[in-house]
Amino acid sequence: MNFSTDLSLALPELILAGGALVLLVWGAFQSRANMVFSLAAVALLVAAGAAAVLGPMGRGFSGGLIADQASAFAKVAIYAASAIAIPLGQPWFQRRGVNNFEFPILIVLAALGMGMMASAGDLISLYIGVELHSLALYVLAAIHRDNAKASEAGLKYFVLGALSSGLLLYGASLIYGFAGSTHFTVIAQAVEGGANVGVLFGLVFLICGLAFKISAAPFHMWTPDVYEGAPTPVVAFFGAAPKMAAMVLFARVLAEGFGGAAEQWRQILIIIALASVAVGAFAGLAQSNLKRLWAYSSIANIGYAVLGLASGDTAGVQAMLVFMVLYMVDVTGFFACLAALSRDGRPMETISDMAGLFKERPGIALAMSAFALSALGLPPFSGFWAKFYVFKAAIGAGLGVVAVIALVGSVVAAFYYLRLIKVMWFDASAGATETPPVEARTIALALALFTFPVVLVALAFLDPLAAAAAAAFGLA
Amino acid sequence: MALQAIAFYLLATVTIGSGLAVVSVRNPVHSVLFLILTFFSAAGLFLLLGAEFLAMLLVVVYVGAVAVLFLFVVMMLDVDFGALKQGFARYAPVGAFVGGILAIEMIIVATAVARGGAASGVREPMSALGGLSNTETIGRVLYTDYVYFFQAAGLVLLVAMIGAIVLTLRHKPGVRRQVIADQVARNAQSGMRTVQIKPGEGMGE
Amino acid sequence: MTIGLSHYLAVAAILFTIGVFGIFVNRKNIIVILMSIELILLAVNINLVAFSAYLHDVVGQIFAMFVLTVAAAEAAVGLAILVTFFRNRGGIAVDDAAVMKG
Amino acid sequence: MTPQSLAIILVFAPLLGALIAGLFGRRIGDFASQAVTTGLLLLACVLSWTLFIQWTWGGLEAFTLTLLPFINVGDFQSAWSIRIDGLSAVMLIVVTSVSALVHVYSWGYMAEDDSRPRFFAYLSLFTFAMLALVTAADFMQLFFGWEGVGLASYLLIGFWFKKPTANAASIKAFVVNRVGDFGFALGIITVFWMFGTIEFAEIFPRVQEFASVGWSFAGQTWHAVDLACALLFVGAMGKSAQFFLHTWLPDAMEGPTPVSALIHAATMVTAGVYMVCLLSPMFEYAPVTKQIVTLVGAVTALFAATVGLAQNDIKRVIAYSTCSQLGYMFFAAGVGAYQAAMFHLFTHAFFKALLFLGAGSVIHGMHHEQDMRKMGALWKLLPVTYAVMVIGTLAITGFGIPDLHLGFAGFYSKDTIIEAAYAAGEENGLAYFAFVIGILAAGLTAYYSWRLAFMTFHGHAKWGHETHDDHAHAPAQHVTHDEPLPDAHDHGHHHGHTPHESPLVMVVPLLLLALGAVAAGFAFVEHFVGDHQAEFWRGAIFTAPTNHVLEHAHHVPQWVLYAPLVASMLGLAVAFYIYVLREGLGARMAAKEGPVWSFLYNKWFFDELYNATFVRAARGLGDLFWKVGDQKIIDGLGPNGVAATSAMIGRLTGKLQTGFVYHYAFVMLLGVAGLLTFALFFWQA
Amino acid sequence: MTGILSLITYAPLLGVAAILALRLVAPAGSPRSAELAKWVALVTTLVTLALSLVMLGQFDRTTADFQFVEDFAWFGGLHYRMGVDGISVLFVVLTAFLMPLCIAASWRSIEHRIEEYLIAFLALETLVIGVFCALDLILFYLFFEFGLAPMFLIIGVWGGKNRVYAAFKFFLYTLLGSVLMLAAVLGMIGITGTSSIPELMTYDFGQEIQIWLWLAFFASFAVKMPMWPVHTWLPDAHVEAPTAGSVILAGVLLKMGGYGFMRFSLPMFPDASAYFTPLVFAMSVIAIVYTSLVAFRQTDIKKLIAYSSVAHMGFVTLGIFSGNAQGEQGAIFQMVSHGLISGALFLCVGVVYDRMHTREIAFYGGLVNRMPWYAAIFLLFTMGNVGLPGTSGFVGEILTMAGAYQASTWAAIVAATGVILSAVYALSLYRRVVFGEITNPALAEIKDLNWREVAIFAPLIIGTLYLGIYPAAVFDITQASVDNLVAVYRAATGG
Repeated sequence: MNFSTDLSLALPELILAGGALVLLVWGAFQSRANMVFSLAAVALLVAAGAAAVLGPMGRGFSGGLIADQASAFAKVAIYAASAIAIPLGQPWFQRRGVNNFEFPILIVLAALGMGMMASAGDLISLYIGVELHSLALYVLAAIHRDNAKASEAGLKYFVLGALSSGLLLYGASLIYGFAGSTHFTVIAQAVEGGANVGVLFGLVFLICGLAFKISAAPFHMWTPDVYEGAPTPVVAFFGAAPKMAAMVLFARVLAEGFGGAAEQWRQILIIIALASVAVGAFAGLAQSNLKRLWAYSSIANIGYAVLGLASGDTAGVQAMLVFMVLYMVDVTGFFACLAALSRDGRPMETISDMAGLFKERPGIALAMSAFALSALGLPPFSGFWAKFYVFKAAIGAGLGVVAVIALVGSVVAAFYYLRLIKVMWFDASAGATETPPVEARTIALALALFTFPVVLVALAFLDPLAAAAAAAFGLA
Repeated sequence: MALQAIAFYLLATVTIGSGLAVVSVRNPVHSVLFLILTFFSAAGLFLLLGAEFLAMLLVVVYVGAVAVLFLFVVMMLDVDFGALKQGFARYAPVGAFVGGILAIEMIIVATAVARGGAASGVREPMSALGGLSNTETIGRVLYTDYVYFFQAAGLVLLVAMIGAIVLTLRHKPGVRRQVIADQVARNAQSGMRTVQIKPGEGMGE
Repeated sequence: MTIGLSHYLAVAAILFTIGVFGIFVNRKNIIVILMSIELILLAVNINLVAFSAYLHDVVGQIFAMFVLTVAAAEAAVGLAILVTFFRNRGGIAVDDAAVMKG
Repeated sequence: MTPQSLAIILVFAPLLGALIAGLFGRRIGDFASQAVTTGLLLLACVLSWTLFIQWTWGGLEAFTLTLLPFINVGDFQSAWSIRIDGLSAVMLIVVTSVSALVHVYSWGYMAEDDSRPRFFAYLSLFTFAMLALVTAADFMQLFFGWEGVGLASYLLIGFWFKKPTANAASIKAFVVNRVGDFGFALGIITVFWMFGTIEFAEIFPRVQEFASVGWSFAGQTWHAVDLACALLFVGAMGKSAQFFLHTWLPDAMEGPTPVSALIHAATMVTAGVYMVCLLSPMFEYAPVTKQIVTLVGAVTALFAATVGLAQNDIKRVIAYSTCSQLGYMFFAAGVGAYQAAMFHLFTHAFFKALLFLGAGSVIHGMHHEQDMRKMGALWKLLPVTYAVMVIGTLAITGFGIPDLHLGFAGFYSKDTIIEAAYAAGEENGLAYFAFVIGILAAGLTAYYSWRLAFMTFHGHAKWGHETHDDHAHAPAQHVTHDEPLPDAHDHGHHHGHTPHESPLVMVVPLLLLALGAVAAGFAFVEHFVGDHQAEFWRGAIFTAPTNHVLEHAHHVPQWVLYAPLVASMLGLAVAFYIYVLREGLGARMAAKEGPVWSFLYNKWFFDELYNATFVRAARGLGDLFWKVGDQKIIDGLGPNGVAATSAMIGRLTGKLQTGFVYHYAFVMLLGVAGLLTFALFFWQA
Repeated sequence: MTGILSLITYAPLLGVAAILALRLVAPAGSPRSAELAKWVALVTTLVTLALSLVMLGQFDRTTADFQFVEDFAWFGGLHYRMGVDGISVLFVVLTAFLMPLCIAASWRSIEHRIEEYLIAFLALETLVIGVFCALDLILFYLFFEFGLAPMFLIIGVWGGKNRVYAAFKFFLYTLLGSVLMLAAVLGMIGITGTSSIPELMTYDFGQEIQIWLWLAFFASFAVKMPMWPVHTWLPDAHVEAPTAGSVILAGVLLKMGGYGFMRFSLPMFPDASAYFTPLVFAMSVIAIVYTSLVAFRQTDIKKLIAYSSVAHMGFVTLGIFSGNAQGEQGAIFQMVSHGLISGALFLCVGVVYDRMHTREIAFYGGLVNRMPWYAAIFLLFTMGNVGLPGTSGFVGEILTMAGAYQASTWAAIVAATGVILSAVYALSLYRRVVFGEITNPALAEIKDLNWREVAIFAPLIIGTLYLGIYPAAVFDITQASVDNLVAVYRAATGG
C-alpha cells in the first residue's frame, strides 16, 4: 500500500475536506451565503456518489482506514442525510435573520467526521472521527446563538459530550494497554479465546462512550434538552446522520475488534437496548413539546437498533443497518415537517400547536402522520419494516423474550404517536399557519412518500445492500 | 529506583492533590491555577515514563494555551464568585460514593489485572525504540501511518476555530472599523469634494 | 517498591474519578466543569503514555498527542459555548442551565 | 293429487297466507288479508282431513318427503322435509282444524282491532310453524318448528304491544320456553353424538344398542338413552308448561283469546306431548326418564288443578286446566300409554279450544271483562255460548257412563289414561301414584270447571251497576282484566249496556268445536287406543315388547272405571253447592284470605320465587359483572390501570430529567458504574 | 383468473384515487364534491362486490387447496402471495357485501369531512380483504395491522362524545395483541425459513415452541375476537363509532380473530391448540354467560349489542377449538351470520340515532306505533340475534354447541345457557325500545324507514333468512377446506 492508494480510499472524505476549505474561504470573502449552502449540499452529494461508486476497496493507513461495503453503505446514507439538512436549514435560518455560511460548512465537516467514523479501523481514527463530528455538532447545537435555549442546549451537549469522550477515551486507553494495540484486528486477536478483564473493562467504557453518541439509555439524558433547544433543522440533522455513523462504528468496533467477546457485549447491549426502549416509551408519554417527544422517540428507536446489534450476528447487523436507514428517513422527515411549520412567527413545537393541522395543512399533516405511524411501527410504513428486521434478527438469535419486552415497549410508545395524530386529525384547528418554505415542504413530502409506499419497493434494493454491508463485519 | 519511586510518589501526590483542589476550591481563578499545577506535575510523570516529547507538549499546549484560555474566560466573564460554590457539601457524599465505587473498580482492574495484559512482564518503561529519540520515533510514526489522522486533527482544530468564531464573534453595528482596502483605494477624486458655496448660505449642513 | 504500570494506572484512575466527581458535584460554576473535563483527559493521557512506555509502543503516545490536540479544540469550543451562554443568561451558574427539562 | 303434493300444499298454504297478510296487509286491506289467510287455512284443513282419512281408512303408507337440505355438516345432516305418519296425521288435523276455526272466529272477535292483518299473519305463521314441527323428520326441523311456534306465541301474546303486562308476558313465555330449549338443544346434541345422526328414521332402529350403555355427561356417567330422553323432556316441559316451567302459560293469557285457544290450549302446548310420543322408541328404553315424565306429569296435573280452584280470571282458570290436562297426557306417556296421551291430546284440543273460544265469546259479550266475579246470570243473554260451554265442561270433566261406553270426548281419553296408570301401577309405584292423582285431579277439575260455568252463567248478575265503580277496586285486580283494545274507550261508553251474544262468525266455530267435544272421543276411541290402535298408528308409536299397559288398561276393575266419574260428580256437587245454592259463599271464603286460599290464589308463589332467585340473580350478576367485573377489575387493572401506571412512570421519568447538567452526568456515571459492576460480577466468574 | 384477488383487494383503492381526483372537478369539502364522492364510493364497493361474486362463481368447491394463487418474490425472502380457500373466500365476499351497505348507511348521517370518511372506508375494505387473501405471514400481518389506522380514524374523527378514549383503547389494545403475534411470526420465519402460510400449515413445529407461538397468536386473535376478559375495548369502540363503523367492526373486523384461529392456531400449532382447548373453552363460556348478563343491564342500545357480540363470539371460539367438523363449520357460519345480524342491528340503532341522536334505551319506547316497518325489521334481527331457527343466527349456535359437546359436555351446557340469556337481553331491549306507548314527546313525529334505509336492510334480511333456511349454501363452499382442516388437526393431535 503506498500513500496514494491509501489516499484514494479516502476520496469521499477528501472531497468533503477540500470542499469545506474552499467554501470556508469563499464564504469568508463574499457576501452571498446562499451559494455556500447549495455548494455544500452538492459537495456532500458528490461525496456520497463517490462513496457509492468507489465501493469497497480495502484498508489504508496501516489499517486505520477501512473502505468496505459497510463503510460505503454508511457513507452514502450519512452524506445524503447531511445533504438534506442543508436546504432544510437555509430558509429556517433566513427567516430568523441568521444567515451563517458556517452552518453548511460545519455540517460538511461533521459529515466528514462521520465518514471517518464509518471507516475507522483503529481506536485513534475512531476517536478523531468522533471528535470531529462531535465538535461540529456542539457548535451546531448552539449556532442560533442569540437564543437562550440553543446555547443552553449547546452547553449541555458539550459538557456531557466531553464527559462521554472521556469515558470513551479511558476505555480506549485500557483496551490499548491490555490488548497491546489500537487496531481492531490486533485487538480481535487479543480477545480471541477469552478476553482479559482489563480489555473488557475498557470495552465497557468504550460502549458507554459510544452509547452516548447514539443517545442510548442511560446515556441519553442530553437528548431531550438538546433536541428541544437546538434549531429544528439542526435537530433534523442530529437525529439522523450522527446516529447512523455511531451505530456503524459501534458495530465495527464490536464485530471487528471484539468478535471474540460477543457473549459479553451482547449482554450489555441488551441492557442498554431495553433501558432505551423503556425510557423512550415511558418518558415520551409525559411530553408536550414535539421536539422533546421525538427525542424520546429516538431514544426508543435507538434501543431497537441496538437490539439488532445485540443479536451479534450478520443478520443483526443487517437489521441494524436497515433500521437506521429507515429511521433516518423518518426522523429527518418529521423534523422537516416541524421546520416547515410556524404560526405568527413562532415555530410550532408543542403538540397542542398541531391541533387541527389536517385542516390547515393537509399535506404536512399527512406527512407527519406518516412519520408518526412509521415511528409507531405500524405496517406497512417504513418503521414497521425497520422493526421487522430488528426483531427478526433478535428472535433468530434467541432473544425472543427481549424482543417481546421491546415490542411491548413499542405499544406504550404508540400512545404518544397516536396522541399526535389525534390532535392533528380530531381536534379543532388552532388557527392558520404561515406558508411553509418550499424546501422543507418538498423534503417532508418526499420523505413521507418514502415511508409509504416507496419503501415497499426500496426495500428490495436496501435489503441486499445492507446484507452485503453487514457481511463486511465478519460476524457469524 | 528509589529516586524514581520518590519522584513518582511526589509527582503523583501533587497531581492528585491539585486535581482535587481544581474541583473544590471556591475561586475559579484558583481552580485554573491548580489545573496548571496538575498539568505540570503530570508532565513530570510523563518524563518519568520517558515520554519527554509529550511532557513538553503538555506544558506548552496546556499551560501555554488551554489554561490561559480558561483564565482569560474566567476573568472576562466577570462572575460574582461570592455567590458561587454553594451546595457543594450537600451533594458531595452521594457523588463521593459513586465516584469512590468507580475509582475502586478502576484501580482494582488496573492493578490486579495489569499483569494479564499485553504490557505484563515488562518491568521497565522504555521510551526510545530502535535507538531513536522519543520525539523522532513519534515523528516517524505520526507522519507515515497516522498522517491522515494527523490532518484530520487539523480539521478538528479548524472546527474549533470556526465554532469559536461563529459563536462569539460579533460585528457591533455602529463601531467604525479600519478597512485597509478602502484606505488604499482612496484617491484624490474620492477623498476630496469641491463645493461651490453661495454667499450667505454656508455649507447647508 | 518498584514503580510499575499499575501505579500509573492508579494515579490515572484517581484523576479520572476526580474529574468525574468535579462534574457532578459542582453546582455553581460551569468553568469548573470544563476544567474537570480537562482532568479526565489528562487521566487518559497518563494511561496512554504509561501503556505506551510499558508496551514499548509509541502509538500510545501518538494517541495521547491526538488527545491533547482535541482537548485543546474542545476547550476552545466549550469556552465559546460558555460565552454565548453567558451572554444570553448573564451568568454561568450550573443551576441556570435548566430551562429545559422533563 | 298425490298425498305428497297434498302435504306440501297443506304445509305451505299457511305460510303463504302469513306472508301475504304480513307483508302486504296494509296494502290489500283488512278484509283481503283475513280472507286470504282464512281461506288458505281452510284449504289446509280440508287437505289434512283428506290425508287423515286416507291414513285411517285409505291405507295410506307413511312417507317422508325431502324438500331441501338444511344443515349438512359431516354426520349432522338435516333436511327440510315432510313426514307423514299416524302421529303427524293426527296432529295435522288437530292443528289445521282448530286453527281454521280460530281464524274464522277471529273475524268476529277481532273485528274492532285495527291491526287485523298482522293478527291473521301471526296466526297463519304459527300454524305453519306448528305444521313444520309435526311433520319434521329430524331433530333440526323439529327444533325449527319448536322455536317457530315459540316465536309466534311470543308475537301473539304481545299482540297488544301497548300493554306492558302483555309485553312482559310475551317475554316470559319466550324465555321460559328457552329454558326448556336449553335442555332440548343439549338433548339433540347428545342424540347426535350418540347415534351419529339426527334423523328419526335412522335413530329409532338403533336405540336398543344404547339401551344399557353409559354416557359421560357433565362429569358423570349416565345411562345413555335415559340421559338423552331426560334432556329432550326438559324441552317438552317448557313447551307444555309442566311443573317448574309452567309459569309462562297463565301469563300468556294476556294475548287475545283466540290465540289462547289455538296456541295455549289446543296445539302448541301439546307439542311436548307430541314429542314424547314421537320419540316413544327412545323413551321406551329410558325407564328412569319415563318415571320422571310420570312424576312431572302427575304433579303438574294436581298442582295446576289446585291453583285453578282459586282463580277469578276466566281465562286463567282455563289456562290452569290446560296445564293440568297436559299433566295427564304426560303421565300417560310416562307409564307407556302413548296412544292414550295422543288420544287425550286429540280430544283435549277440541274441548279446550271450545272452552277458550266460549270464554272469548263471554269476554266479547261482556265488553272485555274477564273477571268472573263481575259476571253471573249470563245464560239467558248468551244462550249459545252457555250451551257450548256446558258441553265443553262436560267434556273436560270426562262425563260419561263407563258401562255404556258412552260419554263426552274427555271421558274416553281421560279415563283411558287413568286406567292405564292404574294398570301400570301394578308394577310401578309411581304409576299408581299418578293414578291416585289422576282421580283427585279429576275431582278438582270438575270443581273448578263447574265453578267457572256457575260463576259466569248462573247466580245474580254482578255486571251493569258495578262496572262503573270498578276503578275503586284493587289496582292489582284491575290490570288483569283490562284488555286495552285500541277501541277500548269506545266500549267505555257502553259500559252500562247489556252483555250480548256473539255474531254468527264466532258462533259457528263454537258449534263445530262442540261437535268435536261431543263426538271426537266416541268416534276415534277404537282407532287411538282401542282394538284398532296398532293398525291405526302403524308403527308411528313404538311400544316395547314388554309394554302391555294399554291392553291391561282395558281390563281394570270396575271401581277404577267409576272412580273418575265419582270424583268429578263430587266436584260438580261441591261447586253447585258453593256457587249456586249458597251463592256468595265462594266470595266470602276468598275474602277471608286463609293460608290455603292465598297459597292457591298466588299460584304456589312460583312467580315470587323465580323473581327472587333467577330474575334478581340475573340483574345482580349483570350489574356485578358490568360495574365491578368490567369497569373496575378488567378495565381498572387492564387498559385504564396500565395507562395510568404508564403515565405515572412517564411523569416520574420526566421528573428525573431535571434539566441540571450534573444530574445528567450523574446518571451517566451511574450507568457506567452499574455496567462496570455488572461486568465485574458476571464476567469475572 | 389469477390476479382477481389482487384486483378485488385493490379495487377500493381505485375509488380512493377517484375521490382524490374529484378535486379537479369540485373544490374539496364542497357539497358537490361530497355528493360525487359518495357515488364514487358506492360504485366502487359495488364493483368490488361484483368482482368478489365473480370470484365466488369461479371458486372450485371440491378442493381444499388455495385458489387464485398469486405469488411474487419480494425481498428478504418474503413473498407477495395471495390466495383463498373455502374458509377465506367467504369472508372476502362478506366484506365486499357489507361495504356498500356501510357506504349507503353513511349517506346522510356523516356530515363533515365526507371525502375523508369514504377514503377511510375504502382503504379499510382493501385492508380487510387483504387480510383474508394473504398467504404470506408478513403480508397477512401487514393488512391485519394497517387496518387499525382507518378504523382509528373512523372512530376518532367521526365518532361520538368519548371517541378519543374509545379510539385509543381500540388501537392500543389490538396493537398490544398483535405485536406479540409479530414476535411469533418472526420466530416462525426464523425457525422455518419461510413465511408462506400454506407451507407453514404443513410444518411440524416442536411441542414446546408450539405453546409459545400459540400463545402469541392467541393474544392477538383473542383481543380481536374479542374474548373475555380482553373484550372491554369493544363496547367502547362500538358505542363511539359511527353506525357504519360499528357495522364493519362487528361484521368483519372481529372475524379476523376467528379466521386467524382457523388459519394459524389450529393447523400450525395443533398440539398447543389441543393443550389450550380447556382454557379457550373456559374463556368462551365465561364470555357467553358473563357478557350476556352484562348486556342485560345496559342502558345504551349499542353497548348492549356490542356485549351481545362478545357473547356470540364466544360460540365461535368454542366451535373453532372443538376441532370437529360441526364446530368449525358452526364457527364459520356463526361468524358470517353474526356479520349480517349484528351489522343489521347496528344499522337499526343507526336508524333511530340518526333521527334522535341518542342511544339511550330509556329515551325510546313505543317506536312500533310510528315505525311499524322498522319494528318488523328490528324484530327479525333481534330474533336472529337470539338464534331463532330459520334465521342464520341459529345454525351457527347449534353447530358450535354440538361441536363443543364432543370436546367438553360442560362447555356445551354452559354455552347452552347463552341460548336463554340471549333471549333475555335481546327481547328486553326490543321491548323497551319498540313496544309500549310512545311516552317521550320527542318521538311523536319520528318517521318510519325511508326507501334508502329499506334498501340497505333488504340485502341483510334476505341474507339472514336465506342462510337461516339454506345454510348449506355456506357449508358447500367451506366443506372441503374444513374437512381438510379437521383431518389435519385430528391427525396431528392423534384425536
